[in-house]
Formats: sequence, C-alpha cells, structure tokens
Amino acid sequence: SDSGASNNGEGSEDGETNASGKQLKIGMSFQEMNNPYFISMNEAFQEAAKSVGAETIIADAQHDVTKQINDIDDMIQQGIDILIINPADSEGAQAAVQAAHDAGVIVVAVDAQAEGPLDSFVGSKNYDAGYLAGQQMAEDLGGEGKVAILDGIPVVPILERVEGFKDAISEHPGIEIVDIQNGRQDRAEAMSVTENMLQANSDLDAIFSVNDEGALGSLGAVEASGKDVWIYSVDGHPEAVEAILSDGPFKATTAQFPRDQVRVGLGIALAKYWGAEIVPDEIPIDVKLLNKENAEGFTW
Amino acid sequence: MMKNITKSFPGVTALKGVSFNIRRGEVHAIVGENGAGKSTLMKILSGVYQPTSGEFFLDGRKVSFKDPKEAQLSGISIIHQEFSLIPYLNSVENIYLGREIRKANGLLDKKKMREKAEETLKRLNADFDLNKPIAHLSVANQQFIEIAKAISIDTKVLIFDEPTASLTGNEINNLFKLIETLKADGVTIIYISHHLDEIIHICDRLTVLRDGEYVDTKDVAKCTKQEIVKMMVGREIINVFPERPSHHQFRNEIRLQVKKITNSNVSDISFDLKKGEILGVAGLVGSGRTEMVRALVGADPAEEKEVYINGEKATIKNPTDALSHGICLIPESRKTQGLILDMSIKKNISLPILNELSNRLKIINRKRENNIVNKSIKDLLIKTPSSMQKAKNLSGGNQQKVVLAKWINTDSNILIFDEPTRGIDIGAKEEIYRLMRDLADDGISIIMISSELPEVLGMSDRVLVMYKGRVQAMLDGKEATQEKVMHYATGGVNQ
Amino acid sequence: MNGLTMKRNYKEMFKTPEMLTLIGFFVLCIIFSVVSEEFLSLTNVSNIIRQVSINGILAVGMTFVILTGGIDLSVGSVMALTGTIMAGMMINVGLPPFAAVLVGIILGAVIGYINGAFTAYARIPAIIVTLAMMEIARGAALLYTGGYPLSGLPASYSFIGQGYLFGVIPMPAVIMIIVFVVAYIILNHLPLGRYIYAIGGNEEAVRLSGIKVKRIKASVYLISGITAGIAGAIMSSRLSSGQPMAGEGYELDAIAAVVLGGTSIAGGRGHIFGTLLGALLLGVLSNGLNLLGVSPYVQRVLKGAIIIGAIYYSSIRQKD
Amino acid sequence: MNGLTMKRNYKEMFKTPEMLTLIGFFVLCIIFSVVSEEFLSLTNVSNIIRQVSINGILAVGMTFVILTGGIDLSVGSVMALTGTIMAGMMINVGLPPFAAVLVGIILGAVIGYINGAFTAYARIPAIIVTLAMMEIARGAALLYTGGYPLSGLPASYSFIGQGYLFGVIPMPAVIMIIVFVVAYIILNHLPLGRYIYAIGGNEEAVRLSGIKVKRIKASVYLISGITAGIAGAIMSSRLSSGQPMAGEGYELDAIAAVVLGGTSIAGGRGHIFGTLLGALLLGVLSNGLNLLGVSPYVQRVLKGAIIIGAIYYSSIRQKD
Ligand SMILES: Nc1ncnc2c1ncn2[C@@H]1O[C@H](COP(=O)(O)OP(=O)(O)OP(=O)(O)O)[C@@H](O)[C@H]1O
Ligand SMILES: Nc1ncnc2c1ncn2[C@@H]1O[C@H](COP(=O)(O)OP(=O)(O)OP(=O)(O)O)[C@@H](O)[C@H]1O
Ligand SMILES: [Mg+2]
Ligand SMILES: [Mg+2]
Repeated sequence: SDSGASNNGEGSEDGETNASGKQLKIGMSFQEMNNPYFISMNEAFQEAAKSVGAETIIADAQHDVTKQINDIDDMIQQGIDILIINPADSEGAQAAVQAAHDAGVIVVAVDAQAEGPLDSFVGSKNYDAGYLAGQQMAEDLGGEGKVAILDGIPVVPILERVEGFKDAISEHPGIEIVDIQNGRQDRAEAMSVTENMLQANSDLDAIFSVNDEGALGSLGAVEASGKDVWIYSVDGHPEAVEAILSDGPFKATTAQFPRDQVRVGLGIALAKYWGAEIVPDEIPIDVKLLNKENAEGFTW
Repeated sequence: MMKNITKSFPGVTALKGVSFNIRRGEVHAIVGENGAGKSTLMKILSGVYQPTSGEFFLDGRKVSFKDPKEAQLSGISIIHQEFSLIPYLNSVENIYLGREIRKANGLLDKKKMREKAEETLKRLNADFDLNKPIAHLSVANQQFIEIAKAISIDTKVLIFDEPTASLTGNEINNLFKLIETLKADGVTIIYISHHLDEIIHICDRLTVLRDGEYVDTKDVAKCTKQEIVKMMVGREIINVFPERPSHHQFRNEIRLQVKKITNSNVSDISFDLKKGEILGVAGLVGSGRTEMVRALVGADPAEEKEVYINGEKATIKNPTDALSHGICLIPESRKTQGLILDMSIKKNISLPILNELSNRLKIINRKRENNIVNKSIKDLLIKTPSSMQKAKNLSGGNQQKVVLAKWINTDSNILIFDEPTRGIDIGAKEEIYRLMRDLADDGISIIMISSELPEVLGMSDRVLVMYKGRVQAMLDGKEATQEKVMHYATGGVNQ
Repeated sequence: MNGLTMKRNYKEMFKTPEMLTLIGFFVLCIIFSVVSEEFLSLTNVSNIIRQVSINGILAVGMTFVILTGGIDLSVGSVMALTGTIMAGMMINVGLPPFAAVLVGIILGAVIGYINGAFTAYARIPAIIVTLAMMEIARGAALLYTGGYPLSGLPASYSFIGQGYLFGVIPMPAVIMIIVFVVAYIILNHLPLGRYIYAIGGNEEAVRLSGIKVKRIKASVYLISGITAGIAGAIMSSRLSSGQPMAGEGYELDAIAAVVLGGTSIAGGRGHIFGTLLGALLLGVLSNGLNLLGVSPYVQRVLKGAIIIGAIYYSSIRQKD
Repeated sequence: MNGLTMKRNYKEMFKTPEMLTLIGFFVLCIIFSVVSEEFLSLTNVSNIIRQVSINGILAVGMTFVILTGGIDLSVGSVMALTGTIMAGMMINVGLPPFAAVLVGIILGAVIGYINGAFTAYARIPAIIVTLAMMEIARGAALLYTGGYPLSGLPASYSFIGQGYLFGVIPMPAVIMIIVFVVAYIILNHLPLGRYIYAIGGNEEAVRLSGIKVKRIKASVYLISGITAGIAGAIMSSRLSSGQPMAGEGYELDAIAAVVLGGTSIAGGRGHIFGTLLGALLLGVLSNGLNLLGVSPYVQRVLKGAIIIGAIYYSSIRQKD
C-alpha cells in the first residue's frame, strides 16, 4: 500500500542544489497524518519536491506541538533549506519557526497560521468555510429550525470555522443553536456524541460538524436513528462527497484544497530560495461549497 | 496488667475478657494452641490493634496506644510472628526504619547508623553482609534483623512472638543469652512459643490462653511439661510421636533415587527414599536443605540432577513435572510460598487438584470441591468459622494446616515437608505427626525437613544430615541421637 | 452464631466494591432520569448499551489481565489494527465478512500472545511490553492503510455493528453480553479462572502448586487480544470502515471500567460483572451529561469529579 | 568467602536493570552515531537533552509515585493546566514571570496533594484517582482558556524554555538536572526517601514501624504535582503560550522512562538515575529515528520494537 510517508529523496543528479553544492532539502512537518486530507497534501508535496529534484523529510506531530518542535529541531539538524510547517498550534510552533529562521531556513506555514518570523502563510479561509456551510444550512432549512454544532479539537482553524458558522446562523433569527458537543474530529467519538445529541434534542433539524471525519460519524448515527437530520461540514473528504451525492442526510461540505495549499506554499518558498525578496505574507486559498448539484467529480 | 481485654474480628472473637498481670523484669511466657489469641493480645499491647473493650496498665498507669509508635515511645516493642521487614532495603536501613539518625544538616548519617547496627548485631553474635537487601538473606538472618530492630530501641517491655520458629541450635542459644542479658538490664520480656522446652528453660512464669479465654498463670518452676500441655489442650498428651512400626512392610522397595543434584547452593546430593518411609533431613540453618528439595522438584534450577522414580528415569524441570510424577513439596514459608492470602481456605486447598475436580468440559464440580475441603478442615482440625474465610484471617498455625491440607489432597506418593510444624501448637503437632505416619503406613514416602531435632529424631525412619550444601551423613532413625546428628550437622565426619 | 455469620456475610456482600459501583450506578441513573426525560426511553437505553459495548468488551480482556496483576495498554491500538485488517481483507482481498472477522480476531490473539510471551516468559514488565505494542500496532495500522480509513465494506457487514437482534437489541450489545457470559464461565467455573485469580494473589504459591504459571499469564494477554479483535470487528462495522486511528485512549477507559468495577489493580480480587457495571457507569455518565447538554469542557471536569466522588462515597460506606 | 561475595556484588551490579538500560542507551548511541553524522554534533546533543527535559522532569515525580507502588496518570493534564494558568497569570493578571511560575507550581502541588489525599487517606486506587484528575485538569485548562491557547507572554519569560545557560546549555536541561539532583538527595539522603522505598516494599511493615504511611503516600503525589508544574513552566515558555491541550499521552512516556530505568512498577525498588537514563533512551530513540529520516509510521513500529527488544536483550543478559 502507499504509505504516503517520507522517502529520502530520489537523488536525481541534476536536481536543485544549494550554495554548498548539496542537494536541496525540504522538510515538512504535519500536525497529523491520519487523515486523507493531510495524506493528499503530502502526496502533492512529494510530487512537487520531486519535480525540482529536492530531497524531502517529513514528520508527524501527532497533534502534539511539543513533538512538532522537537521534530523540526531534528530537521534543522539534518540541514534542511526549506521548512513547510503545518502547525499543530499557531502559538506553540513559534519556537520552531524561530529556530528554523535563525538557522537560515525558509519557513512557510500551510493550512494553519504559525507565529514567529514566517516567510509566508498559505491557508484555507476557514472562517469562510464555516460561514458557507452555515449559509447553505440556513437556506436548506428555510430560515427556521434547531441545529447543533459538533465541535472538534480547539485549534485556531477549527475555532474559526465554528465562528464563521455561528455568524452565518446569527443572520437567521429563526434558527437556534440548541447544542454544542465535542466529537474530537474522530469518527467513533462523533458517532456516540451524535447519538446522544439526537436523543437529547428530539426535534433537531441539522448538525454542523467542524470536519468531515466527525460528520461521517454523525452520518452513521443519524442514519441508524432513522431521523431526518441534515449534516453540514467542512473538508471535501472523498467519503463525504460520496455521501452528499447519494442524497442522504449529508447535505453539503465546504471543500478545502490541501494539494493546492502545499503547492502554492512550496512555490513561494522556492521563490524565496531563488532570491525573491518580496513575497506575499499570506495567501488565503479559497474554499468551495459542495452540495448535491456540484459535488460530482470533486476530488482532493 | 491487663483487664478484661476483648477483641472481635468479623466472624471471630479472638479474645474474650482476658485479664492477668506481668511483673517487671520477668520473662513471661504466653502459651496456647494455634488461634488461642496470643498474637492478637500482643498486637493490642503493642498498639497494632485497639481492643474492642477492656484496658491495660503499664507501671500502674492506664495506657492506650493509637499506633505502634506510641507503644514504642512508652517502651513496648514487639518482634512479630510474621516478619515486618522491607525486602529491598538492606539490614541497616531496616533496623533504623522510622528512627533514622541524621547529621546536623538534616541528611541521613549512614555511617553512624551502620556502625551502631554492626554493634547491635555483634551483641547477637550475628554475622552477615549488611549491604544485601534483606530479601536475599536467609530466614534466620532476617529474624536477627527483627531482633536487632527491637533491641536497638530503649525498651521496657519486649515481646517475642515465636522468635525461634526459624532458628536452630546455636542461634537459639544466642537468643537465650541475649534474653538473659536483657533481663539483667531490667527489661520485661513476654515470650510466645510452642516449644515448651524453651519455656521451661528461660521463662519465670507462664500464662495459658485457650480459645481466646484466660486459663491460668503459673510459676514455670512449679509445673511440669505435662501439666502445661494439659492446660493448653484440655487433655493429656503422653507421647507426641506415633509409634514407629518396628518392622517395615515395604522395607526394600526403593521409590525415589536422587543422584548428584548440584546448583549454586547445593552440591552432589545423592540419596534414595524407600516406599513408606519417613526420611528426616537435619542440618543447621543455611545448610541447604530447602535448596536441595527445591532443586529436586524443579522450583529452582539445577545444573546437574538425575532422578529415578521406581527405577525409571524422570525428567523434572518444574513443579508441574514433579507433581505429575507424584512428588510434591510443601514449602517452608506459608505466606510467601504456600498460600494465596486473599483467597478463601476452600480455594487454597483445592488449587492443586482443580483439574481432578473438573468434569470433561473442564467445569469445576463445586460439590466435590466442598466435600473434599470440608473433610480436610475436619481431619486437620482447622479452626475457622467457615471454609469461605480468607486465609489471611487465620492464625499462623491454622494457616500452616491449610497448606498441609492443600498438598495432602493431591494423592502424591512422595511428599516433601519443609518445616511442617513451624509455628504449630503441640496438640496440632500430634495430629500432624499421626497423619504423616498414617500416610507412610499407607505406602507414601515422606521427606521431612525440620529444624527441631526432637521432631527429626522422633519421626524419622532414617535421618539425612546436611552440612554446607552437601550430604554429610545418613543415619538410621533408631540409632540417631541428638549428639550424633549435631556432630554431623556441624561438619563432623565419621566417628 | 451461624445466623450472625450469615447476617454479617450478607452485610459484607453489600460492601464489596462491585456492590458500591452498583449503588453509584443506580444513583446516577435516578438523577439522570429525573433531570432528563429522554434518559430512560427505550432508544436511549439501547444507545447506552451500544455505546458501552466496545469499552465493555475491551474491559473484559482487561479484567483477565488485571486479575493476574498485569496490564494491557495495547488494546486500543490492537482494536484499530484488527479492525483495519478486517476491512482490508474484505475490500482488497475479497474475503467474506465472516472469514475477515476471523482473520482479524486471530491476529488479535497472536498479538495478545506476543504480549503475553514477552511478559510471562521473558519477564518484561507488562506495562512496557504493551506500551511498546501499542506503538507497534498503531504504526502497523497506519502503514497498512497508508493513513486513510479503508471504506467500501460489504453492506451485509454492517449487521455486526449496526444491526439489531429481534429488531430491538443492538447487535454490539448482544456480542458484549455473550463475551461477558463466556468470561464469567471461564473465571468462575473453570480451573483456568481460579488460576488467574490465584496468580494475582500469590504467583509463587501457584507455581509451587504445580501449575504452569507462565502459560496462564501468557493466556490472559491472548484473551485480551481476542477481545480487542472482537471490538475491532464491531468498531469497523459501526464506522463502515477500517479506521487506523480508532481507539486512542481506549486502554484507559477499559482500565477505568475494570477498576471502577472493583477489581484490584494489584490482581487477585475482582468480579467480571463488576467490570460490566463499571463500563455501564462510564457509559451512563457520558450519555447523561450529553443529554443534559453540558458543555464539553465542563463535562470533562464533571466526569472526573463524579468518578472520584462516587468511589469516595462508596469507600466511606464501605468503612462503616 | 568474602571475596566471593564481593565479586558477586560487582557482577550483580552489572545486572541491575539501570545498568542494562545504560548498555542499551550506549548501544543505541553508537549505532546512531555511525549511521548519522549529525547525531553526535554539539547542537544535536543539546537538542536531545532539551527534548528530553519535559519528560525527564515528569518522570522524576512519577518515580516517587511508582516507588511507593502508586501511579500518576494526571501528569500530562496537570502540566497543561499549570502551564495555562501561568500564562494567564502573566497575560491577564499581569504577574511577573517569577510569581506566575510560583502560582502554577503551587497549583500543581495542590492538585498533587488532592490526588494523594484521595489515594492515601480515602484509599481509592491511584489509577482511578489520577485518571479522574486527568479529566478534571484537562477540562479545567480548556475552561480557563476557552479552548484557545493563551498567547502574548512577556519576552523575558522565554528564557526558561528557550534560553541557554552560559550560552550553550539549554535552560530546560539545567532545570531538569537540578530536579534530578534534588530528587536524588531526597531519595537517598533523607528519611522521606527511605520511607518511600520502604512503603513500596512492605507498607504494613512501615506502618508497624510507627511511620505515618498515609502522609508519605500523599506526599509523593504532591511531589509529582510539583514536577508537573515545573514541566508546565518549561512547556509554556517553549511554546510561548499556554496550551490547554498540551501533554496528552505524556503520562505514558513518563511511566515508560521510569520503568525502562529499572524501577519496579510494583514499587520498592529503583533508582532515580535509572529514570534519567530511561528518559534519555527514549529521547535518543526518537531523535535518532528522525535524523535517519525514517517514515513517521515506521517510526512508531520501530520505537515499540526497539524498546521491547532492548529490554528483552537486557533481560537475557541478566539471566546468564
Ligand atoms: N485480622 C483478622 N481478621 C479475622 N480474624 C482474625 C484476624 N487476626 C486473627 N484472627 C483470628 O483470631 C484468632 C486468634 O488469632 P491469633 O493470631 O491471635 O492466634 P495465636 O494464638 O497467635 O495462634 P498461633 O499460635 O497459630 O500463632 C484466630 O481464630 C484467628 O483466626
Ligand atoms: N533468597 C536468597 N538469595 C540468596 N541466597 C540465599 C537465599 N536464600 C537462601 N540463600 C542461601 O542459600 C543457602 C541455604 O539456604 P537456607 O538458609 O534456606 O537453607 P536451609 O538449610 O533450608 O535452612 P532453613 O530453611 O532452616 O533456613 C544459604 O547460604 C543462604 O544464605
Ligand atoms: Mg500467633
Ligand atoms: Mg529451609
């Protein structure tokens, strides 16, 4: 099977080399690698790096920002030239960004913002993602109903999605948020939590989940209960797309573009590496609402 | 002085209104059957338990102790029947536990503690490596640590709860000398033992307890052994040891042949065991008796070992193999090797025979289990409210009986008893001796390790004497005398 | 005397840890059913049992292990690994569900046996062996799936995790009850069960009783591996996919269920139905708090406080 | 005879579990320095020590607890809670760093004492108490911060976690070494240390020696709370923020360090420098695997396998 894990550079002879004549080394530190989202991000990263003949090193922080810092320290030790960081936490990653910067490494954050002397940041418009899903929900519900939020791990992108969603809902006084529970972005956990939410709120109309993994768990619970509760979410996970197309309770998800994020990020980093002095501080990548009408054929 | 002391445990009343006096500076013995309440009474005096009712006085003042420390501060120390040492700490650390000597800067003064501990142990004539964790010391040496711990405090009253149960010859003599010295220093000593000879030897007065009740207090000089036994048991016991059959019915059938057992503790042990005989094993503490039998049954590894059963070679790598060849070892330490303290008496007794008690589906037949267990409780006179009582709530002697019951039920035809009567009262001893003899008469072969010479001499058909991990002599039971055995046990050669 | 003993025994029974968990359990149920009308509804009760089932099944294996004085931290990872392997067998290899589940359970048993062998024969502390196995199994699950959940399971497979027996009893609950009954029989009516308790009480005494202690110690980890495999089947069926990251932290929940159920963490004492109660108590707690709409953060605080409070209250009752 | 005993002691010393971890540690170091040239560079060594420091400090408290036969599963959460409270004290209350750290450490001590009180006085199994506390502290940290990391710490505060002593020794390492030395003195030169070992060996016997066992048992959890507080300070300084979700799963790493360091999980035996070795071994392992560029999934498998293999190898050596 495709592990999606690191390979130590293909070592193409005419690859990109740095000042000392060594091969270009690019490190990428992921906040997690157990989700197709980050795995497709990694695939795009590997392809892009290979096309410029660079050696790659990747690390999985397993949601622990301290581990992420340690991983990055170790990457710096290995002499990377570029660091693409997908921070487990924006504040927490600061020491790593600083250390990399001090070591002369070009640092670009993708997917989530990081503090510290970044060269650039490329990320989804998470607020928009929540907002768009909320709008779609409100529209589908006709401006009336009781809805719940299935929250996740409290990191900035997730919190922004919830904020965006809440803002969209607040524009519709007929819709009431009756419950907020935490599914920890985990399918099994989300399923149990949703079962309980459905029990506690027998007149629930819709659920917003902060990501598709959670939403897919909710979907199982909703289908099992036989209730007519609609699900909205963020990500664009292949299974979510499939569920939306099957005309079940899963109505819409705001898709992100993980491959594009890392491609753009790497592109900026390379530009810096080649000597560009001015690059954008921040490149927000648009998100796209997927529903039954337009989900066909979407893939990360 | 004690007045009306009563102590109840769930299901048992261990002491019922006990009152008597102990005089200052005397050596006072407490005797009684297993479970009579001796240890419980001592635990009350030393602050381990609080009495359910009743009170006691020290030097005329009423005292009551919340915990052992208070008792110690009032000058009462105890050496418990069951050791209370810390296995992974060394001797010095154990002796000074809770009373550490510190330097002016607050740190431990290890050097001073060590010196003082050496001094104390010298008083006891004990000599061993003070740096070893005490788990690596023999039982006897652990006993010395217990004693050293108690006498290194300034005590007015010192309680010994069966101190000699794990000592032999010399060490007992050392202990007696020590008691004499302490007595001369004005220390009051309370001495519990099942060895009446010892009591007659060193005690001034004795008090008898029976079933938690006070029976009587007497001057030792004024009563005979027979009278004491009668007070304890409520009947006369003329001869503890059953008659040895003069002609042996199975005389020449060799059941077990052991050749050249060698490991780190014993070397080149060879002997044979006949059908229906009791082979006594004598030797000083540390002579390797326990090690020999453990190696024999595969509880410890052996570098070299050949075992023949009924002439056929048997491979015994672990106790399971031994059991399947009909050999079982009844270990010397009931608490650490014999019993599952948290389990009921019933489950303890049936443990080795569960497979035989199960049907084809491997389901345990509860009824058969109950029958066997109840029979054992009756046969061995185990004193307990029910077979469901946890083993840890039994008195020491009754625990020992449970261990015996456990093994006797396995239907093995070679039984190895390691100190079978340690801590058992004279009445029960008689039962156990009779039981052993009956087993032997039924054709079962018995190896009996014992540190009590009278027991070895009284029971054995032959006596094997060990010295420093080797077989020093094999004597005929009827010709063996105390002198002869001691001669070999101390390293003597053929006279 | 005898009457007195009886009465006392009866009273004592009331003070066993299981009994106290039972009281705690009922108290919680009463409180929740008063404050939330949905709590006692049929669907909610069946929800609770279904939610409890995975933890309950893992806790059965954990009970065996803890009774011998061991611990198994690998159950969550092993569940994830067996679940993904089952999914893979159906999706990539095309095995029928029954065979795939069997393969997964056998794998669980093998992993359990490896845990057991290192613990019992090589005498490495169980906590180290199973902690290492927790990493190994997790890594293996991620490697096997490449980090993706494996989806596209046959529709029939969903019965195990999502179906109902007689249309009302959730299948996971049925499986859990079967597992508990089998465990009860092993622990209380077979020699093996006695040996397990006895080893937890005093290993040396059991060894000298001629019992193959090492084999039995290894076997409890094997049993725990099997229950992890069963849980893996339910999990993958419930989630309609093999999730390589499933079950993180489940080891602690399983341990909590066992210990709440009155099994001594040092081994030797405990009861399998105590474990069931412990698992139910934990399940009722999160279900009830969810039903009441308590904020997730506050839930964590309350959950901890209620567990500690319940046990404390019980332990006080136990004393008097 | 005496010579023989000496020789045995010497030989035995070589077979103590610490010694075996030491051997394992050196073997790993040698392998890594052969295959990776960066491994033994000054900056990498200082990286390793810095990376080890948080786990090392938590493991010190854990050693105290485990020596008495207990366990503390709450250390990771308590670290997160104290870290966020420290951050909050500086950011919202405006306390100077020193005072804020003090508040956090005191909080850690109080939480530890609560753990200890429930364990020692109320006799609730430590595993339950600290599991509950793990949830409570985590929930409290999330409640306190509203889920967001608290940022905006004074620049001077970064010294603790990111600074260097004499420009070369990372501050976290300095703090860790101080903690180890203090722990060494307590455990080996104060009566308290003796009692801690003794309680793990035979609690009843210690009680019979007139020592206040409960107080000492409570105190080890207090100590563990303090070390969690110290780790919280380093963590928040290293991350320039109070992270409510920090430290998940750290309890298991700390336990692994302690047990790898040769401390018996049943209590009574062990050495604080063994714990340091255990922590270093774990640190070297992940650092080395990272330097070799091993894939993250494979790393998990290898990490587990190497731990188990190292201990197994040691235990074989121990036998002969
Ligand atoms: N903790 C306890 N719980 C319940 N019963 C107990 C407990 N301790 C002792 N007993 C019971 O109290 C009675 C007296 O026990 P004790 O240990 O005082 O006897 P003993 O005279 O010292 O006997 P031995 O000579 O065998 O040591 C026994 O029946 C014993 O089973
Ligand atoms: N746990 C142990 N560790 C190291 N050496 C031991 C241990 N136990 C016993 N020994 C040593 O083994 C030898 C014989 O042991 P032991 O004292 O048990 O013999 P014994 O003849 O059975 O005496 P007894 O059973 O009366 O104590 C002694 O040299 C003793 O020091
Ligand atoms: Mg007694
Ligand atoms: Mg012996």
